[in-house]
Amino acid sequence: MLTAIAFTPIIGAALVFAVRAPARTTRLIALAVVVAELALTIWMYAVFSAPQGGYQFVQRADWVPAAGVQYLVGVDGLSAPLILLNGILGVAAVLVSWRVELRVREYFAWLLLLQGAVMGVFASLDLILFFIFWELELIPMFFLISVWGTGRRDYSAMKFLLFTFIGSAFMFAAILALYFSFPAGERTFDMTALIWKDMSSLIVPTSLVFGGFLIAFAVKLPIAPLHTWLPDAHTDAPTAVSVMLAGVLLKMGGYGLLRINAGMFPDQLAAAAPLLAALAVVNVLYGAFIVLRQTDLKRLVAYSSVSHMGFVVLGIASAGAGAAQLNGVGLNGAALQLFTHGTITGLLFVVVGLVYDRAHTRHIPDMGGLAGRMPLIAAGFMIAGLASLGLPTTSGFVAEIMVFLGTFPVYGLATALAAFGVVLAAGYILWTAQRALFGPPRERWSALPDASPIDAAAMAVLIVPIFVFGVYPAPLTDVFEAGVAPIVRGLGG
Amino acid sequence: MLERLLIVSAVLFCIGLYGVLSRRHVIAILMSLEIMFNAVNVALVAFSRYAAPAALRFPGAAEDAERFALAGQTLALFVIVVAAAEVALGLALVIAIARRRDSINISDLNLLRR
Amino acid sequence: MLPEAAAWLIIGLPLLAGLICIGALRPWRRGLWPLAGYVGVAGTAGAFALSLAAVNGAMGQGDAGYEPHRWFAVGGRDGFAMTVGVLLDPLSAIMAAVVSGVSAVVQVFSLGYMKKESDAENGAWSDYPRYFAYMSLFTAAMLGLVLAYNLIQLFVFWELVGLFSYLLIGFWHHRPAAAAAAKKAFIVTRIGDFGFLLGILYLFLHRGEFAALGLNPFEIPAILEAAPMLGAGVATWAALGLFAGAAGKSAQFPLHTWLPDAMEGPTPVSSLIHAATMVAAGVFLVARLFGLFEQSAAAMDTVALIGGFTAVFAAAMGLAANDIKRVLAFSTVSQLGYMFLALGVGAPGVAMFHLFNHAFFKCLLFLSAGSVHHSVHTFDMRYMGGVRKWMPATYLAALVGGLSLAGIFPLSGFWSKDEILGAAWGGESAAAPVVFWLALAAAFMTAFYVFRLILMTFHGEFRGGVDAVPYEERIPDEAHHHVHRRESPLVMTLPMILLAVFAIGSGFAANSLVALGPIPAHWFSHFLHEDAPDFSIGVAGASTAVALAGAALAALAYGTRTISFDRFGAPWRFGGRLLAQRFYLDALYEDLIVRRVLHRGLFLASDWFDRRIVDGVADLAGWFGRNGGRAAAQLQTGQVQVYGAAVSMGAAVILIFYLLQR
Amino acid sequence: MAFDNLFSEIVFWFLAAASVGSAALVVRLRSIFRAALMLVVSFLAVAGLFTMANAEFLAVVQVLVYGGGIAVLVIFAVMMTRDVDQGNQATAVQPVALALGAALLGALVYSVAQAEWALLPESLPAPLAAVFVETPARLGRLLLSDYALAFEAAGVLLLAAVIGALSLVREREAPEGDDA
Amino acid sequence: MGITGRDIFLIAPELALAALAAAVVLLDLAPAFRRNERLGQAAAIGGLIVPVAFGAALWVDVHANGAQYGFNGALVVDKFALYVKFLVAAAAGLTLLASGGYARRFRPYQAEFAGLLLFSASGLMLLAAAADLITIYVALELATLPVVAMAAFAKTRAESLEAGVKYLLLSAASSAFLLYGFAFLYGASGTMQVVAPEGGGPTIAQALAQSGGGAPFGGFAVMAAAILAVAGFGFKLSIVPFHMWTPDVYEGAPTPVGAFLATASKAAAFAVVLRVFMEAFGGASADWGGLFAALAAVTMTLGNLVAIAQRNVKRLLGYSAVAHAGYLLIGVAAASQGGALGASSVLFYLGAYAAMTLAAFFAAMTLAERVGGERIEDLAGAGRRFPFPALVLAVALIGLTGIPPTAGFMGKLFLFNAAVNAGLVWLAVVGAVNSAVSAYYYVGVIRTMHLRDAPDVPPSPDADAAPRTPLAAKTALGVTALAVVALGFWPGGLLAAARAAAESLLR
Repeated sequence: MLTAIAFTPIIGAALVFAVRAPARTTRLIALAVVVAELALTIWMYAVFSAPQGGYQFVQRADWVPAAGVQYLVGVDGLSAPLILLNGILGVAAVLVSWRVELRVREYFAWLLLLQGAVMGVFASLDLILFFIFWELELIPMFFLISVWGTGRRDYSAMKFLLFTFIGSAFMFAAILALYFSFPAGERTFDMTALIWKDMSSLIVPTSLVFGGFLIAFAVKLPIAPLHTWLPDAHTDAPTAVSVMLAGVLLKMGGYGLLRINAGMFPDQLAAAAPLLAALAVVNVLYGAFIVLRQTDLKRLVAYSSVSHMGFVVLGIASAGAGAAQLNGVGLNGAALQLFTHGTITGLLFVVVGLVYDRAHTRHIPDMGGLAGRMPLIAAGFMIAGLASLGLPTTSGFVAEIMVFLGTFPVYGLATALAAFGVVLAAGYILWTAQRALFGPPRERWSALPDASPIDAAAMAVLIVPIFVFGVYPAPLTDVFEAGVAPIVRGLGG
Repeated sequence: MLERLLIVSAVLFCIGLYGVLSRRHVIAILMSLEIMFNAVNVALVAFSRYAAPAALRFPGAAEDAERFALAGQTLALFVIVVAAAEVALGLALVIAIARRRDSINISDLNLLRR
Repeated sequence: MLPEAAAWLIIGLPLLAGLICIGALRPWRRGLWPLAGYVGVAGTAGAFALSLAAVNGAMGQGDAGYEPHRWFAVGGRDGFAMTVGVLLDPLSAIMAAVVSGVSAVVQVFSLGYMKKESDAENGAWSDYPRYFAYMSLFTAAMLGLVLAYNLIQLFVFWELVGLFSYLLIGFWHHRPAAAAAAKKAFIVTRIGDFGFLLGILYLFLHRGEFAALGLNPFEIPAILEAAPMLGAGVATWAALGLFAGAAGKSAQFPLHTWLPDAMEGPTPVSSLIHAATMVAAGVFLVARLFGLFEQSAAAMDTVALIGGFTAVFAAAMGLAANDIKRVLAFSTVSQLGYMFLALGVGAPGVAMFHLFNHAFFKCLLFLSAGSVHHSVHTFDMRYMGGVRKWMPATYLAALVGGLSLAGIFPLSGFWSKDEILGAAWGGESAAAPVVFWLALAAAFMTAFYVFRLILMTFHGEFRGGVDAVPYEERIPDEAHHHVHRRESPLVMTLPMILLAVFAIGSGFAANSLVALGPIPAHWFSHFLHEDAPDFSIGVAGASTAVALAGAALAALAYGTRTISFDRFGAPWRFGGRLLAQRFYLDALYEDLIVRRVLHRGLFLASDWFDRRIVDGVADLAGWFGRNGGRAAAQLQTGQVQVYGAAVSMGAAVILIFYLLQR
Repeated sequence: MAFDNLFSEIVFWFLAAASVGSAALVVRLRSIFRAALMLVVSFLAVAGLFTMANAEFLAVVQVLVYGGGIAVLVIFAVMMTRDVDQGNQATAVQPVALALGAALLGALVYSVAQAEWALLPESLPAPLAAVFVETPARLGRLLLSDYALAFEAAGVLLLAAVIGALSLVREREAPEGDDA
Repeated sequence: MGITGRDIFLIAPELALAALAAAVVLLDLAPAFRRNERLGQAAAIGGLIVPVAFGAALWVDVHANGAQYGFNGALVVDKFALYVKFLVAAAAGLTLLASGGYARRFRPYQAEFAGLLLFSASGLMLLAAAADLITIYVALELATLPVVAMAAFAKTRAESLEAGVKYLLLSAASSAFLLYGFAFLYGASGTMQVVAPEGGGPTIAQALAQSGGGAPFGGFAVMAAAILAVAGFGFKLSIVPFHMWTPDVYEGAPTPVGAFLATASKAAAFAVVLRVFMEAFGGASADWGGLFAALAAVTMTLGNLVAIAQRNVKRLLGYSAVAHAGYLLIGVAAASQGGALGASSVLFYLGAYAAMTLAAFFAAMTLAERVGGERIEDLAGAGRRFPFPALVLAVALIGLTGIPPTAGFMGKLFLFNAAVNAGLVWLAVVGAVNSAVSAYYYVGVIRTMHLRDAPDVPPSPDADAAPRTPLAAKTALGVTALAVVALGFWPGGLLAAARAAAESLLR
């Protein structure tokens, strides 16, 4: 089933590219593919049994036996929700791309390939396969930003590519070091087996292996000061790509941190936790400070992502010392934050994109009074914004409170400082709303239409999970719990 | 005797190298190259004559010593042959260049750079 | 006892009403829009009816004893189990009744007041369903807050209350002032909520103690049960954190600045949210967790002192304001200070009693102000005067509310204020004597500004209303409105009359010194399982005297104009400016801290650092990459001998390197 | 043997000096023609050194191939170029070349001096006794047996080089096409 | 001992190839071939079947009987040699296939061009199988000298002639270094035998094992020999600082020459380096392992950095070749630690790299002809105008960057694998970071091609008049691109062959 999930978009991409259809047909094919994909992921999620735990839907085949590489896919509680998230965002991304007119076939092919690659990342249980999908996602992203982007798109696309690539270079070395640290018969890239290995004596200091993974994931997440690719990439990317980038690509970093750094190196994680906590605070506050100076709507949202990803790091940092007794509340919060931020920031970018489509500006001072012109879009923005600032009944709140609860007993001061980020979030979200949406309606915007049904559908696809999981998060937390529990056990809980 | 010859060879080699690196005329460079190959041959011949063939150190292979002793001279022979071929090609190139351009100064052959 | 499902319906009915308004009525046919008002009123009224039933059921009993339900849980055994439930006890029942009751009344008033929205040329009815949706949802959130079983559940509704307050303040989002005020309200209260959150986290830090007792550290009854075991240290920090949240929501110093600005919302909103209910949530929170606060003398004193100080401080600002709603807003802040003062000296029942009474008379005052505005289309008292001539009902309502607020015997305000003063007088904490005098001073000022308000608005000569306001000072939307000399419609006056009845009688009737027919003596206190407060004739006399003195001074200054403060010259003008500028606190917060220190300081520096340094380093690395390559390419001169030299150099360097190695 | 030794010493030093000196002149002389002549001198001196090391066959090949064939080719080419007298100038790389040559020479000489060579004993052991007496014959046999492969390969190489050189030198028969 | 039939069988691939080369040149004299130049191309490519078939027969033989020695130990035929021979044959064949159209501009010498290429290929094949230093030298020169002529083959172009001169002079100079190294090796050991059959006389390694000195590499003579050999081979491998000819020659020489140099020539050179260093210098592996590791780091870094600054596609590919030599050196350095992983990773990467580089060169060649320029800017808009070659170039460049799922990724996986296994984690990191840096220029080309719009005016008036890309060239493009992708998905087969080859090297 996971093979189908990972390859449906990829085959869809080939299909879209191969069929020389009019733009409209192409869009419909792409939509059909992502909807089918979403159905698959929902089905997978529904069938996934949280109480049973462990890895499910595992498929295993030798691939390059000489190098010990397997084709090994499967999901556990950690990846299942993220796959669902990717399915959801895929639909939103296609819907929000409805107005793309430039090289439509190529555009949707790349977009679907991107989705498929990310699916692969979440589904892979073999490190090399994981790495392959991890890298595979670069090329679609590069093209999507570079061709369909705006502004300094070349610069941004290249920056994205280089940052990620250099980061993953370290991961690559770490993967190999991990592999060769074990005696010949026991070498494996199988993550499910590696979790149970003793990592205390590797061929290089374990902390270096840990650090290699950390760097790769820190770039992706991103953790300051490795974040500067993100605002540029977001700013210049087309809407759908921003949605995917913020929605799932960043999540790959957090997922990696949880799956590998936390899952395989509990001791190193515990040792690095104070550093992570400090970085998390920096991320949250520094990101928020910068947000408050932005005048470009997308850049603003991008930095808010940086700030919010700090909460993920903070939750993971809870693994220091106290996580075992806390049974991973913080880790759960971090995982949940991955999901919720995916929907929330995805929605923010959808809305920003819709605004840009109409107003052709992202410069906030040029806006104002949009709420009267496009109430649906404004409502979408407000929902996303409020969820982003952690308003209860939206999923953002649940994740953040869990992060705080999980980490406060371990790093009280850091958590308190990071929690202040929530106040800052209120500041920048509401200030932005005030500047962009409210105020007297302007003449120049008087002809702008509100969201079309397609746009509304794109927003709705994301709004539904925000509220559903905000009001009743148990379906999500139970699954995440099943995924985090082994990590917690690894941490000694 | 071995070391003397080797030093002569080293001096010749370095003179040749100097020539290769410092002469402007393509043919002068080719001549310098020949000096380098000569230096190599001097060394090979010296080793062939004065250094103990490996076969002598392995009792079982002693009757094969001749082959080992003459290997150096053989290689030197091939060096001469190959050098001849190289020179032939080099001269062909010089002629081809001389037909197309005024100068066969190596310094002027710098269309390809950076 | 009320079945649990019915208790949930108290929240559910307004919620449903709100969802119908925003989800069903608004997007569809315009013809349905007028229905929104009735839907909203019906939902809230239903909640009110159920609340009354709950009050009835709670009488003589304690907690209704509903078990909480699992919401979600993480981390198994001693991880984090979130439960939700209804905590229906006398305190929440009476609060729910007040909230839903006042809300119902205000929504009825809004049927008339918001009518002008529906008449507006463009947009027609579009804002009407939105308004009632927000109102209903706000009510639901408030009721949810009141009935919350779990501290986090409470926090959830707490935030939602903040959200709807934000939406309602910014209801006219095209007005920059309204949008700014809404944002300010949300952010300032959120600073307080930050403390609230830390308080919750701090409690969770001590989950071990709870676990030892088999309790969940988030459930309110559990907290109250465990409070005595936690010790003063734990209680202090937890209580102070929670109090920070309460202070934010209840606009206590230093987080009070948002409330006067919040008057940018529609007047019924001000009356419901910023007078009667939401701002009382802080008081309710402290009362709800009073068992925790009690454990810490330091926390109690802090609450009392902040309350007492705010009572005076806000009242002082009320003395000089010219905007009728702002006067009332400062008054609200001041009265909330009273309530905290009462809590701080250990009298939660008294605080709740004042809250109860205050809800009626303050709501009434706001509705009166709205009613006046409906006629003169300005809130500036300098352009009013003599309005009583054509608005007798409104005048009477305002008079009743004002007298009650001023604490004139025997109106409801008198009784609760007297109990507060009595509690402070009799309080044993170190802060009690201080806050008693503060309270007394505040009583004086209250009487002064109340009478100033009434006199400036209703008495004397009419000074022109909106027509006299300089054009540029008018509210943009209302720039073209004109004064209509007429009383408000019945749909507006009726709620005022209803509230006036309460403003007169609620104080005496609900907690009377003697039994009144079916109502036993000290019903309110006993209902909350509190001891009846002592009635001291001395304290009562002093407060009445002070209030009368304040009233008299106001009458001399604004009624008969026998004295003029202008005679005091420079100190007066300085004081006036100080008060008009609200002690420059807004300037301090917004201009100095937010704009200069943060926005042009810290944030600018961060942004600069990010662009120049962090990104600069990345770009520099790229620059080095490109130019390093370019520089290395310079060696590629095209000279074959340079290449040969490189080869030789390579050989020589490696050889020499190894020769030096041995 | 003393005289023999002295004589061979003198001959060696003479040949060494001649080869090195003429080589140095090859790379220093301005006139390319004279440089070519000096090259022939150097070749002959080296051939002498070969003889001293009992490599008579190689010496003969050296004289024939280098002293004859290559030198003639070189001189032929020299005639084709203009400005023969001043043509052989140094480039700007010269100082670097000098330094590099010196450095490499130093390193090589040091290595040679430090190395512990496994020398043949003065009196040749039995298997080698005749080798250096009848070198040409034995070398020829080796070339056709043990080193036949290299021998054949060298033949192919020469063929290829001739084909390559001819293709480069011959003018086109067909009209020139585009040569972009 | 004379030459036996067995010897002829063992040398049959090279022999057949040399014969084919001669035949191609001679057949050109026939009128039919003069009239239809495709015939010559077809003969050259079709004739390759014979050496390949002999190679296959030898593989079967070697698989059954182990490594075979011929010519009294001058020739060794093992899977290692055969692997490289197949690679050389494939590269040569594909180059001929792709360059049919290009070679037409050499009229009437295109047969000579093909013949020279085949001569060189036979030398490369022999190089992989050479068992002693003499054969190695002769084979090396047999491989090199035809390329000199080929580099200068476009003799109407000054650049081409210049490339020929540069290649000749530098290759001769580095041959001198190499020979000097060989001389020292011979002097120190008393033999030229790199590998030998059982009882086939002492090899260099065996002889050196007896003596031992206090210097690195086990003695000053061996040290000098090794370093001079590194300098000499370094030219062929194009490793820094012996690489500087590479971009110039790739740029100046006819494009097929660059393709051939980068693939077949490089493969055989790495093969011989592996054999010489692992066998002859086997006792000093720690020393040369460190040296190669350092050179690898320097080579990749410099190659990649300078490539960033390039504007000419062929020149860029030249620097890319330098950088890839660095990656390959990682495998060589890893091979110093013993085990088949290092050598097999080098062999696999050589195959993968050959596919990618051939694809890149062929596509660049085709595109350059069509757009009328070799600068990167000239390729702007090529993605739309000439989708097929542009797609192939994109695939090749993505592969060269090392992004999955391509041969390049798998190749790097195995190289870094070997490095980490050998304890060279730092080198793997340097390599991986370098891959990332290389993305900058590779992807830059792709971007220009696919994302920039074509200039309004065609840069060269005859661009559109250029002949249509022949079917043969298209086939070559398709085959190489397919190989790049296929090796990314199914590296198993080639890897197994590489591993078998590497194990035969170690025995």
